[in-house]
Amino acid sequence: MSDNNSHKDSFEYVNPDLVDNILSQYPDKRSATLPLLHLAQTQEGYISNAVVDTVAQITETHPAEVMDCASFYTMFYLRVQGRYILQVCQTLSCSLNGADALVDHITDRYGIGPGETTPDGKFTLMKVECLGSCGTAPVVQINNDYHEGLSKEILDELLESLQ
Amino acid sequence: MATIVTSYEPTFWDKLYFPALLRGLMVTLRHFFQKKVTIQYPDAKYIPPEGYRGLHRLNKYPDGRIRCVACEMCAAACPSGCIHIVPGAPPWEDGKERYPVSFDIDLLRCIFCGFCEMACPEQAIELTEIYDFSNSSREGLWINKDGLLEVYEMTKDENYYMKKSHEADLTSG
Amino acid sequence: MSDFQPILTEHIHQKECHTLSFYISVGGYSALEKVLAMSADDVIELVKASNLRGRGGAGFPAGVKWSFIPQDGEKPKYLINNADESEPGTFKDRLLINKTPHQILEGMIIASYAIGCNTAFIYIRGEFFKEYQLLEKVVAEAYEGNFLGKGILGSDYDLDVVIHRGAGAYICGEETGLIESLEGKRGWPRIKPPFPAIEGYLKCPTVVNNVETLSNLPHIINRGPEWFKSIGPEKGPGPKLFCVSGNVNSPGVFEEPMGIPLKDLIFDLAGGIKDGNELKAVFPGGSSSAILTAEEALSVNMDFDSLAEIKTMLGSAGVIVMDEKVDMVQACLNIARFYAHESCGQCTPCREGTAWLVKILTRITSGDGNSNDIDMILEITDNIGGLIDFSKGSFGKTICPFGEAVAWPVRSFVEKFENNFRQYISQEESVT
Amino acid sequence: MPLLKIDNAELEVESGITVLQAATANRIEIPHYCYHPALETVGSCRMCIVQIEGMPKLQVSCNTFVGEAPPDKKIDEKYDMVVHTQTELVKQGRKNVLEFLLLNHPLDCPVCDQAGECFLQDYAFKFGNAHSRFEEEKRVRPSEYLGSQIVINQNRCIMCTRCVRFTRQISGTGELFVQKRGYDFKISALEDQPLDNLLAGNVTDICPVGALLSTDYIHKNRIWNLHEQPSVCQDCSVGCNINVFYQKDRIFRVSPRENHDANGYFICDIGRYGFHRFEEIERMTSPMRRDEEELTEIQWDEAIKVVAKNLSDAKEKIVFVASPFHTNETNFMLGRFQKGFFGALPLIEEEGITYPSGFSINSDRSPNHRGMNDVCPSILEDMASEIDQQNIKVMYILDDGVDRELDQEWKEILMKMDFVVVQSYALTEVAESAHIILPGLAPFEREGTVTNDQGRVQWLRPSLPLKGKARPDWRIIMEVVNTMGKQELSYSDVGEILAEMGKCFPAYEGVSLFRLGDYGLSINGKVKSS
Amino acid sequence: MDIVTLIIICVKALVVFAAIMLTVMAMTLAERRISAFMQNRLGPNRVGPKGLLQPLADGIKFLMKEDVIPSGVDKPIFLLAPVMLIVPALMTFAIIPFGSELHLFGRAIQLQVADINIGVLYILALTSVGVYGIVLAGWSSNSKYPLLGGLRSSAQLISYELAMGLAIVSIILLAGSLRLNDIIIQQQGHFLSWNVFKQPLAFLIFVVAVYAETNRLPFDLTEAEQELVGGYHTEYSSIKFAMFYMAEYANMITASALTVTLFLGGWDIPLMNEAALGNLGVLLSVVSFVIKTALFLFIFIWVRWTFPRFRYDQLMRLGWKVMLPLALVNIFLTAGYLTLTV
Repeated sequence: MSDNNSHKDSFEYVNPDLVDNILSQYPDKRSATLPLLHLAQTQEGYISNAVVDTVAQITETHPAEVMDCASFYTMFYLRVQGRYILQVCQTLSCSLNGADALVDHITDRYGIGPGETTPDGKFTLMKVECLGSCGTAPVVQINNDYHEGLSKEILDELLESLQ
Repeated sequence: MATIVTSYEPTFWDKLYFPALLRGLMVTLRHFFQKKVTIQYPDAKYIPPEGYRGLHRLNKYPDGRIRCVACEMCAAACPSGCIHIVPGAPPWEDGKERYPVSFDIDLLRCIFCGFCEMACPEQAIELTEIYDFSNSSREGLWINKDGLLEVYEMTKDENYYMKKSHEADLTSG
Repeated sequence: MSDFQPILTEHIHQKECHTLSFYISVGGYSALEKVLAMSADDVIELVKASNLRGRGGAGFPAGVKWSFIPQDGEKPKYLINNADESEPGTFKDRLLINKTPHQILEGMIIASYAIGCNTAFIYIRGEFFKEYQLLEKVVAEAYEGNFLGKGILGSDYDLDVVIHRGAGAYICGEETGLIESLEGKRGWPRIKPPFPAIEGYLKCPTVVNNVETLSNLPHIINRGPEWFKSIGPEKGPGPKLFCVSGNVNSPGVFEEPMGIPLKDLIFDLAGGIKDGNELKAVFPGGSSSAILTAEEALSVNMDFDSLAEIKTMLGSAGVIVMDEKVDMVQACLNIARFYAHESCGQCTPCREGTAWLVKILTRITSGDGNSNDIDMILEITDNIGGLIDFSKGSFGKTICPFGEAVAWPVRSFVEKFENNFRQYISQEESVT
Repeated sequence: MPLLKIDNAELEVESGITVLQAATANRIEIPHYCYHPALETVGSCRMCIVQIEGMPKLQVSCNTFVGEAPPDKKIDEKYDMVVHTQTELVKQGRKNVLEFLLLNHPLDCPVCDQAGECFLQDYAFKFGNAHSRFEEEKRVRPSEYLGSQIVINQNRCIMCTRCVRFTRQISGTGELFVQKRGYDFKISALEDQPLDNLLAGNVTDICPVGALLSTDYIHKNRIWNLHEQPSVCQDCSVGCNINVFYQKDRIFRVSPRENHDANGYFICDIGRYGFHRFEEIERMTSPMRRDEEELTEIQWDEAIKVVAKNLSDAKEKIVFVASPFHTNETNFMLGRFQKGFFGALPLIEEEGITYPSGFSINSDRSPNHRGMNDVCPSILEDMASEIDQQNIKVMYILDDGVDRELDQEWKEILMKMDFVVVQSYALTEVAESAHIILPGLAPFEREGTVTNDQGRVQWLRPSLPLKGKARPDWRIIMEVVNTMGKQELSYSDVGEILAEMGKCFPAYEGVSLFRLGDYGLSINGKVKSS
Repeated sequence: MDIVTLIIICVKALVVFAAIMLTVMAMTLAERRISAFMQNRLGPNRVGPKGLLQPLADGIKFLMKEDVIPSGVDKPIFLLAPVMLIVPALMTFAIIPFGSELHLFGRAIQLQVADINIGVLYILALTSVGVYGIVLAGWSSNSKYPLLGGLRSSAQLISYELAMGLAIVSIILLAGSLRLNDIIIQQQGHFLSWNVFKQPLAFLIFVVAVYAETNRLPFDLTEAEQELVGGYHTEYSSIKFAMFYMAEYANMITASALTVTLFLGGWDIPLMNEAALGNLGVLLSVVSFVIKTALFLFIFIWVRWTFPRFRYDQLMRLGWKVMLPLALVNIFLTAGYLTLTV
């Protein structure tokens, strides 16, 4: 059925006020689905079935519809990811400026291909499409932070600093 | 376009008829001394040509499982309605969805047109070269799945009649 | 270098240019005050008169779009600021958000006032987390400064602004997809009619405008439509942010008037081609536009109509420059893969066609191409995007313009750089 | 009303309907997949494209609305819209869409249960290319169970999302969703919330291809082997219109038949799989007499004679028990006894459900309660006391549902009886207490009319042959009545009884099988007989 | 007549009868085998060595088959008809000399059942009787096909009997005797003294007429399977049918023997004096007779499997318009020649 491999049975937001705040902003509850999923992912690291159920309950929709929504977006992870998610932009501008070399570099360095996580659960490598920072290509997004105008050396330094 | 036909005017010799009669007699006489085509059937078997449509068989894959997926295309294509299939789920798990639980052919109804063979998407049913399958009862000519698979075993290696061809002189009188 | 004085990006090099205090210090929110004194209809008329065309890609006149909103309905109306900037080669909105967020906000308030809406959304793409946080701060500042909330600047006009994060879907940049996404569903574009101006967010009248479009509004209000029209060509006037990226020496966003020659953009502003290489090809308006050969690129002006004349489009003005060393087939595959990845999967041609294109292009690049492939790619792009006759506009075969967005670049790659494709194929054919 | 021209047909249609609706209503074929009249339009399959004069590109006909054009914009000075469905452009467009749909669609029609009624197959034959230009590997994914009765073959799915929309809009249960996007999409259900509602079976019907399959029918037979009999569902008083698919003496499946006055487009799973109950029962195929405690087979003549004699002997002291499970004709025939009292077994009631779309399952699980009340002489309210007062000792029962369980009150009533005749097709609890059992017909063998809770008379058509010595219920009653000797009834088929019924009950006047046709007639508004 | 003479006659009759019947059997096999060979087939070869016992099997089969007598038939005549057919065929053979004079135990035995001096007339008489069998079979069957067959038969017989008789007349003119032995003696000498060379036209007419007389192809209009099912014997089965069969072959044998006698010098071996060789000569003469007859029998079969059947009108035209005039002309010419030379 779903690609979800979570085993957690229940999920609760640690900060219910934030949930209420989000709900209060929208004219209807369902519109809050995306922010709620974002919030849950910040908390859990990924979207588990339990998250889906909880969000469905809050937004008064069917869990399937929440899953329908969550699975559509690339930023919602339906399975556990590494602590640092290395998202290398591979679209044209970045590709022209050496993004592919960065991917190869990371693969060589950690032995993980795109979509894979290091055994220690620290890094997940992802090839993503345009990150909207083509002027400073190549770009790697690590979790929420953009790192622009990278070369192998700068990337190495950056990765070291994450140790 | 009209075709102009000129009538043939017989000559004197033609009118006598005797030359023509003699020619006729010579024809039959010539044949009298020619090599004979008769095959001594039960002793020697006629080897049918490629594409001969005889008794049916159900093919198997090299690993031994039946090719048929019980799609009933053959039954649908059959002009005499002699194929009877009961489909079901296969007893094994390998991606093939259907399987013939039973597969019967009423050979008395079959007209050996080969449509089933053409309709089959899996090359499962095939007409073999076997032509001598007589039986003294109606039931005996109702061949089931096991029978059809047996025919496959009999015919899979080489022409069914080839073996016997060595033994008998086909034209001996 | 151009002697044009930037308007939208006038102050971006100043420190702390994103703060409210700075913005007010350079005359910010003065337009809002003027607008609040006007009637909504007058604002719409004014914007209509300025000929401001949407900066998001389609170039639809903003004022006209607003005028579609039914004024008599009971339903609430919504404005959505489309900050889901994900067109490859485009990065202007991110700059605007980072540097002049209040300018955007002011534009939003003006637009909201014009269409009479009380809740406006900023739909920002999910990856822009920093920008999202900044906007939160900015909106909070604006609430404090009574530019938002109840009774804005003492008027009886209320407006709430909600910042909504997307979650990584290119298609949510399409207005109906965006609305769906905002509603908490998957970002599948809706079939039109009904148009969003009639039934948009929650089936209420909705206007979706691009960040840059909205950023222009305060200046139009302040300086008048005539001033605006005087910049660049009459049919699509105004200052425009051009993003230049790819193989250039100094990529970046440049604000220039509409109609600037592409040549100037690449060779003057962006510092020419990297390593002194020759120019090979240029995307003039993001990856969804048809690609230009060097020859075409050197002679064209960057405005809606000039580009339409040579069968491409201004789009979001994301200029991607490719030099002679770029393998055009690989570049084409890169673009095709992007679209295959981002296709929402709703319409048959787009869902199946994009993946097919990628498969064929992958096959060509891996050396298994055959001579039919080129014709086949052209035909498939036709079948997805339906490019039957350029002169009569687009002939999309899908619900949203995504189909065309795939078809244009891929098709133009194959048409204009057929030799590169042929080389791939013939190399391999001679080997086999 | 706007004047529409589709190809060569001039149609006057209501303003605001779509081109596709106008065409379908006038039997002009426009192929389509994602559009379903009961569901919201999404316009995603792109199959229903047509060419409309004045519009630059091909339009999807499911979302193009017909409206009145201003006088100066009329085409040919009279048409509000001119639609072409057969131009080269349209044909090529369909061809292209079909090519895309077939790229990853497996060529497994031979093993696909949809083959024969598959729109993809039909349209591919009609409009598609003969050969594929797709050289790459097809997308192959395993089949999955979406619910206990529904399996999805992901490879065959063409992503029309009809099923997803069905669960959201019709059943309102929303179990199904689309997972992922673009090329990787698939239809899924959450593991802990499978598609198991009572309308689930409908998704297999609305699926235009063989992606969604009912485990009940999968691999059982091929559709072209089956005969299709339009009939009426007998599992609740809604009277859903169904098609029964049978081969020889076996029913293979039941599918809904469109009737907007009864069930709309769908049926519930109770009715869909209900026929299995009759496969399991042990059928009564011969008249039976109770000797001591044993039931023994007897001949029809004898059985009828015995029944007639006992009924005659009982004078007026007989209770005739009508049944809401039987047809109007059988109940009406019961009324032909014209003496004694009339009663009915207690109503079988279960939970009734109404779905958000308006589709409902009635709590009254008998098909003909309304009809029974209509055509029988007044049915006693309090039968038990009446029986006591009148000291009635003879009972003639039309037995009903297989699931009928007798309550204590009824058991007592039956205990008191000297002579009980039960007309039944199985040895039910009621039949257990009978002195004589007369084998009637089982539900899918019966013919006649039934009247649903909305007062709609519908034609119940048989799909299975008679079994053994069983006889139509109305004929049994007729023979008993005739043997009793007071009357001479001679009906040769239900149509004649129906005509007679019309004479007796004004509400049924003019009702004939011919007039009922496939969709039935409403008797509302007519005077209800007392 | 002494008792020995009587015994000798009886023995001769028996030998001839047995020989004919055996030949009939052989003929049935020969017919099938030869026809098969002419059609590149093998023919029956299963019963006995090379299929030699096939006739026996056929015979047994015929005997074992149910003897069906249809209800509408005229029973006595129906039963009589096959006999009527076979008896004349056998009787005709009685006067055919099948060898020269045998000297045994001091007696001179004529190899001929009956040496009568009006042999030719006897032949003509008996061959006419044969047709009664066919006509009666056809008529008594009370069925349309046999009747048509029978009628055709009589018409055919009248037409060809005439030509045949006239052909024989020319031989009689040459021989000056009706006795068959005289005719043979008249032909003794060298090859060219055979009547076939002296009277080629008469030979041809005779042979053609004989084919018609024996109802063999190309003149088998009386049975004509394709038109009349089986002709006169449609309604016959079992042994009675076999008798028709046997009669046909017996007729063929007789006709062949007659042809040999009349035109090929009978038992005579050219350029050889059989009498000088004693009984060896007699044996040789018998062999010569058998070989000649066999040749004709072969030709009978050969012709059958070569030529198609005549149409009825063609048959009549040939008989009346060709053969009869030719036969008459032949008699005139022969008579004229004899008148001038003698």
